Amino acid sequence: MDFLTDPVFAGFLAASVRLAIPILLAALGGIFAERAGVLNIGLEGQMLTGALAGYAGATLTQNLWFGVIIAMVAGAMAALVLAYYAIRLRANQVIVGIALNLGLMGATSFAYRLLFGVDTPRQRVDSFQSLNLGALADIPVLGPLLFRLDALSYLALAAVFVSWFVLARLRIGLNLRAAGEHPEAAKTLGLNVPRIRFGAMAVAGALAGVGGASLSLAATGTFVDNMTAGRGYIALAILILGQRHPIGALASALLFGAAEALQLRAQLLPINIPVQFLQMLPYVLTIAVLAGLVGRSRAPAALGKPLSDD
Amino acid sequence: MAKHILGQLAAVVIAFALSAVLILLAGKDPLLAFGAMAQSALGSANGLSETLLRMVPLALCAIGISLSFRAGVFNTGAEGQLYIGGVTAAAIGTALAGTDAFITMPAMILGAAIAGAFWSGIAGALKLRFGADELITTIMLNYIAIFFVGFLLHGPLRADGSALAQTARLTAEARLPVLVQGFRANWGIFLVILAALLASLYLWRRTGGFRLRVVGQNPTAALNAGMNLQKITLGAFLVSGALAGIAGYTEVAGVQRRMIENLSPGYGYTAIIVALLGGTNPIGAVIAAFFFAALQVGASAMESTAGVPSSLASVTQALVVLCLLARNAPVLLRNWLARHTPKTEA
Amino acid sequence: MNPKAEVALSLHNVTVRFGTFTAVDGISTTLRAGEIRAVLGENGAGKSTLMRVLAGQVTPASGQITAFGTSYAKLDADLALSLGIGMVYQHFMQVPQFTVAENFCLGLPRTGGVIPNLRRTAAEIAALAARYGFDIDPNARVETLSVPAQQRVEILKALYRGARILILDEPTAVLSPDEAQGLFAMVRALAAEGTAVLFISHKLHEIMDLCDSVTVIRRGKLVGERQVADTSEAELSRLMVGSDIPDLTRPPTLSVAPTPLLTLRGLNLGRGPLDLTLHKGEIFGIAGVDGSGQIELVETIMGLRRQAGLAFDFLGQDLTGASIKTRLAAGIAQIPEDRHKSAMVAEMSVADNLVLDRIEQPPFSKSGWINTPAITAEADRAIAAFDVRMQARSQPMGSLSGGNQQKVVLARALAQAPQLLLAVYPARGLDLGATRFVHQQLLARRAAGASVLLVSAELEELLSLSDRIGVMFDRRFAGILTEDDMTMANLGRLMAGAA
Amino acid sequence: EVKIAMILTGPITDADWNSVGYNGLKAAEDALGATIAYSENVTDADAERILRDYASQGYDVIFAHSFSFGDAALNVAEDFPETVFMAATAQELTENVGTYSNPDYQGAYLAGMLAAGTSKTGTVGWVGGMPAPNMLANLNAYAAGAQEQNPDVNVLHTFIGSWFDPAKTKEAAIAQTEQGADVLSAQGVGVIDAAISENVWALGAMTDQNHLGPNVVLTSVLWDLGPLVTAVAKAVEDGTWTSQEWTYGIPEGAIKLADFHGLDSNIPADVLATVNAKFDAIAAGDFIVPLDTTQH
Ligand SMILES: Nc1ncnc2c1ncn2[C@@H]1O[C@H](COP(=O)(O)OP(=O)(O)OP(=O)(O)O)[C@@H](O)[C@H]1O
Ligand SMILES: Nc1ncnc2c1ncn2[C@@H]1O[C@H](COP(=O)(O)OP(=O)(O)OP(=O)(O)O)[C@@H](O)[C@H]1O
Ligand SMILES: [Mg+2]
Ligand SMILES: [Mg+2]
Repeated sequence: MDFLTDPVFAGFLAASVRLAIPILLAALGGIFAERAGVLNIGLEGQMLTGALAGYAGATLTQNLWFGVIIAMVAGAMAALVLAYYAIRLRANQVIVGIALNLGLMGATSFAYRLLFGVDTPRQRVDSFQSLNLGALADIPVLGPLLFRLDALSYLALAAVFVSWFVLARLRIGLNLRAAGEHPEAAKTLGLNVPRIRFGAMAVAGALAGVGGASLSLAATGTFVDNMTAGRGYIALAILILGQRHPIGALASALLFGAAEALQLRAQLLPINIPVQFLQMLPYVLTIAVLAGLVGRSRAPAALGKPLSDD
Repeated sequence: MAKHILGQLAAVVIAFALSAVLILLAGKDPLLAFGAMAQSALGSANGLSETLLRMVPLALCAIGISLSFRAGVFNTGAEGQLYIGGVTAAAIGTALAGTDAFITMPAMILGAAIAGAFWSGIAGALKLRFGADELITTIMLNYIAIFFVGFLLHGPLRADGSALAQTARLTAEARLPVLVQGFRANWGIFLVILAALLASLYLWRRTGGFRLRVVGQNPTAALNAGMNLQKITLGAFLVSGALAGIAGYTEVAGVQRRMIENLSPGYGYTAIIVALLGGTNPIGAVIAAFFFAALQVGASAMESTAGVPSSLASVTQALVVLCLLARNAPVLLRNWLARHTPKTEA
Repeated sequence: MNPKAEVALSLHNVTVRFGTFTAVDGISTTLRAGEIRAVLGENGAGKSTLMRVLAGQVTPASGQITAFGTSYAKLDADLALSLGIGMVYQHFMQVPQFTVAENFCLGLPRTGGVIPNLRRTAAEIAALAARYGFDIDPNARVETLSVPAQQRVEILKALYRGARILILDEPTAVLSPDEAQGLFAMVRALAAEGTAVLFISHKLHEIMDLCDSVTVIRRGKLVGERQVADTSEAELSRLMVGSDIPDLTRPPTLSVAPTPLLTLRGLNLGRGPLDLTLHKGEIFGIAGVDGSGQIELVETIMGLRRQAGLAFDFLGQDLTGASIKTRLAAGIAQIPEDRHKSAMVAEMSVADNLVLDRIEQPPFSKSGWINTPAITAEADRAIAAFDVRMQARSQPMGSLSGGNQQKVVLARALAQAPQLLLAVYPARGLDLGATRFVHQQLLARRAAGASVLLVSAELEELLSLSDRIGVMFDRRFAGILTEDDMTMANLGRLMAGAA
Repeated sequence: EVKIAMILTGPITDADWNSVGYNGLKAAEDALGATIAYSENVTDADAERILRDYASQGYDVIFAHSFSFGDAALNVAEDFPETVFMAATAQELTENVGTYSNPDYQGAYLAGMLAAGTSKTGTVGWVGGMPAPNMLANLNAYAAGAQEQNPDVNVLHTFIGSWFDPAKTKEAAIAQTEQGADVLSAQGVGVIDAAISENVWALGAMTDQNHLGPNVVLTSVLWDLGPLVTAVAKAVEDGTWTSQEWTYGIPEGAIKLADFHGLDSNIPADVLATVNAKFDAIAAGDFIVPLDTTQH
């Protein structure tokens, strides 16, 4: 059991968590949307919006937390556009989501230049650093997994449990799930299904926005065009792998992060495997786990379906 | 019908008006930009040719996606299937270098189709065997395909002496001929027409298409009516994969003339929008693909001619789609006004 | 009922339109507290739509609704609930994945604030259930409950919300007579406490038994209102249809020795063996309380459910491992329990739905090419023969009224003159005329030498149609009754599990 | 007055390959008063069309600023014999297609020397996007330079598998520090962030990246495309342009090491001296940095 205390192994664990956090946050957002019945293909765009807004907010105010708040607001607004299309205009949620992702990729790049110019060198904000928790960080396994994170990551982990609590225990969670499973029944009981879905989407966008901000404010401290690099789509897969359950999403995101952390380390070993096969690892593993362990997962009955008339 | 088209037109106009505001914000001239857009996408022989060229992979993927969506299969893996089809076509094309085009071309098409179908079939088999959600598996398979193609191009399939990760250039027999000398549009367009016609006939005139639609809309009813769900579902995966694979072929044989690492700028994903805009109808998919291709070709001309940043080109594309999708908005507005204006009763 | 009782509800000229179609046409009526009012009408007459107006689910084009003295041009769900109007829908409005208690909490602030108090709610549900003699586990997930249990949950939910006007849309369609009697007892108790009840049913005897008064609707219009004491079943059916409905005549059993059509050996639905032989020219009824294995039996015969060690002989053919397609081709047809789930494609046209299982056969297709004229012709034939009420044959199946959907399913099942018809609740939700029609069709199959396996919750239906009745209990036959011992009493005894 | 166009694979704000191209274009604009235009985020599928577009608009010289645009430039050049095309590392040259190399590997050699000389652990790192020829040339030169400085040096390298993914790039770099790397070559956004969080040294690339990590970025390998773009455009204007491989590396003043911003005190003086000597040798043509694009 020596490896448990090995610093390389500890580093691998810590990296797994760091790589998981942005995807986890977006996946949590996706869970809120989907449990309420809205297919949020727009996570990628919402993340990217959050990444830019977080960076801009933090740069302009020199306050990281202000950046996080701006990222949440911006992500939520991006999600509400999708929500409006899905709920009021009854548009196909898949097209709207993909189109919004395309548009937001352009819009964030354009907005960055409006705000910061093309010719000025890219500025870096002092990003969230891992908190110093002293001896806790040196506990084998748990230390690297839990006690070497930055503040935003703790927020993300807290969000997992808060999400679970909200969805499973609170009245709004109950209402939200009813809107996703049986909106007609919810309606006959006097629930305002459109309002619930708008609310869920706002939360979804806010979480995805923080996920994006974790890229620009924790992972790097800067904004680069399209810096989410497809994590919003990966989050869609992760949330299904996690059976649309916050804890499940945590486990799935950690699995994906661990595979990524592993392949980045495997590349440094003197082994003769083509690098592309190492880079495939997280994706192959996700499929393998889905097929081998998770299997069929049931989507909310009304997922992606527009509400019936009147 | 006329009203419908008028509505669509109005949507496009609104989208451009919104883009114009952004273009002004970027300090550029919207009229110049839109002029360049129209000119370069449709207003010249070369523009039309470029639009047709770009339409081919979009349409082929979108026809396949339409069929799979109709069968209730949410195949988002056209991108990866396209890469696998493309690399297979290139491998066959270079292996058969010097062979007669009558042999090379069908061999490449068939090879690309089978390879694409195989790649898609993996997701199909995982769904049928393990119930693995194809939304996950196809997205993951896209990444895997691109890494795998990267491996092939860096390793076994790399052209001798090439510094770049790419196959050797295809010889003339292995290429897809152009329609008109001097323009890039090629015979791929015939493949599109053929695929759209066959797919339409299949969907609406063949019993197989009937069953496919039933399975897509109510699998339990299909089961009770004696239909073989597994076969039909797997068939939808295979056909859509084959079409995406052929799209890879047209890119390799008609555009790049070899397999390269970045074969597709996201055709497989854009094709999802195209398929849905086309109402998951094969003919509709072709029309939507033409429209989208024109939009993309035109949008990049805004940059080269009027200096509009490429980021705004994607925003413009998205705005057009979003405005088209907002066709319920006028009704909503009218209802809202009706609710919020006090009734004056006699 | 007290004729002097306060007026709970009155409708004035209520009209509902769907596009150009008028579903409810100027209906006015008055309902008093404690009154049990039947609403009667053919399939598609507009009953459900009118009720949905009261529940705030449909906005009327014109008219006025007065509830407990206040008038409204329209109601919304919240308002209806707060006025004490509770509706039990034909399709239950419960979230299947939720527990009973969670379903009760939805939209009800009384059950606790931010965090609903599920324990307290469950206790209250249990108390309420006890008061009406219901057996309900408040912590059970709704999807695990039987249909009658779900219905009890629905009614209880309305009461829990303090319904003073209770709307029951075809509640007995899914209940056995015993269960229906239980329901009636409860409804009477509620009425005695002053609750006004609107009761929709296609079964006249129930109306005569339970209700004080009847409102009859035909094609959206009110065609008559009667006190039950002053009317007869015959008059009501005349009012409803506009003419008399012919009586059902069941030809006597053939006297020749029975020849087996289907023999199942080694059948076991998980609770021990049950052998079954169906004969040519007989209607074999299956009785039993809901969930006694009827559906599993039918699914096994249809090939939807596989069982090891089963020998399946159909007209000398071994169909043991045969696919559903082969069984259909061999002459087995079914009317499934849940038409929405198993028998129809809501988005496709009625014509397409009519040939769903025959699309591969001539004349509907030739070498794989669909023959649209042949399908159209078949649709026209079936629509006329089965009196399907609809606007156009290209209409999506999902937009037909429930009764008419059932007719389409029936038409399809009978189209190929099946040798064996598995009819599960074939008349569920059908109006009087349509029910009579279905029964005649079943008898016609019998007369043609085919066999019908009739699963029904209605003992009268079973008794009047069947040659033999197998009574199921706990996934086995508790007994098989023949002509001589086919009595209500015997049925009831066996259904309760007595040997 | 000469008209210059350029097509780029990514955004001009990447502070990397595309910024270099854009800055070069701007420099030529300033120096020659030229008209310039550019297209960003051009994919391989679009390159040919956009090149054709610029050619038909009458641009005199068009830069295809990606190693993957060679085919497209060759195809379009056939139809526009009057237009000059400059393809970054084209496979072949024609009448009107010239090529220019990406000589930052020369600077990478120096970076390798600096890294190995500064490293206390004897392990240095390098993180890049995709194993493309220019990246491999950079990596191999970096390794060679490191080895010259310290024959026992351990050079770690990671490809993240895409061109832009800052978060993943950062994690790749952190993984290297866990293996002992204490000087990292930053061939992508994210490496410097890793250097900050792990408190190791970083060497910037393409532009002076010190402002991204004032305490950790020792220096950067600068690539100034301005002289090349200007010279090419001037030659086209004057009619003296010839099809050839245009190489503007250290000897031509296009590749430099950036200012150390006061961090040179952390580099052993002898190392600094050796590196400076090597720079002079390369500039004088006495030392040719080996160009190796193979993947090991
Ligand atoms: N939302 C709707 N849009 C269009 N037509 C509708 C709608 N709802 C009901 N209808 C039509 O209105 C008519 C009345 O339907 P309704 O369900 O009220 O009949 P019903 O009397 O309840 O019939 P059943 O006995 O079959 O339940 C039918 O023709 C039905 O198709
Ligand atoms: N969009 C629509 N267009 C036309 N008719 C519709 C539409 N939506 C619903 N309907 C009809 O509205 C009616 C109201 O449905 P309700 O829940 O009362 O069921 P029902 O028709 O009585 O069916 P069942 O007998 O299966 O319970 C149905 O007839 C349904 O077919
Ligand atoms: Mg009804
Ligand atoms: Mg009905």
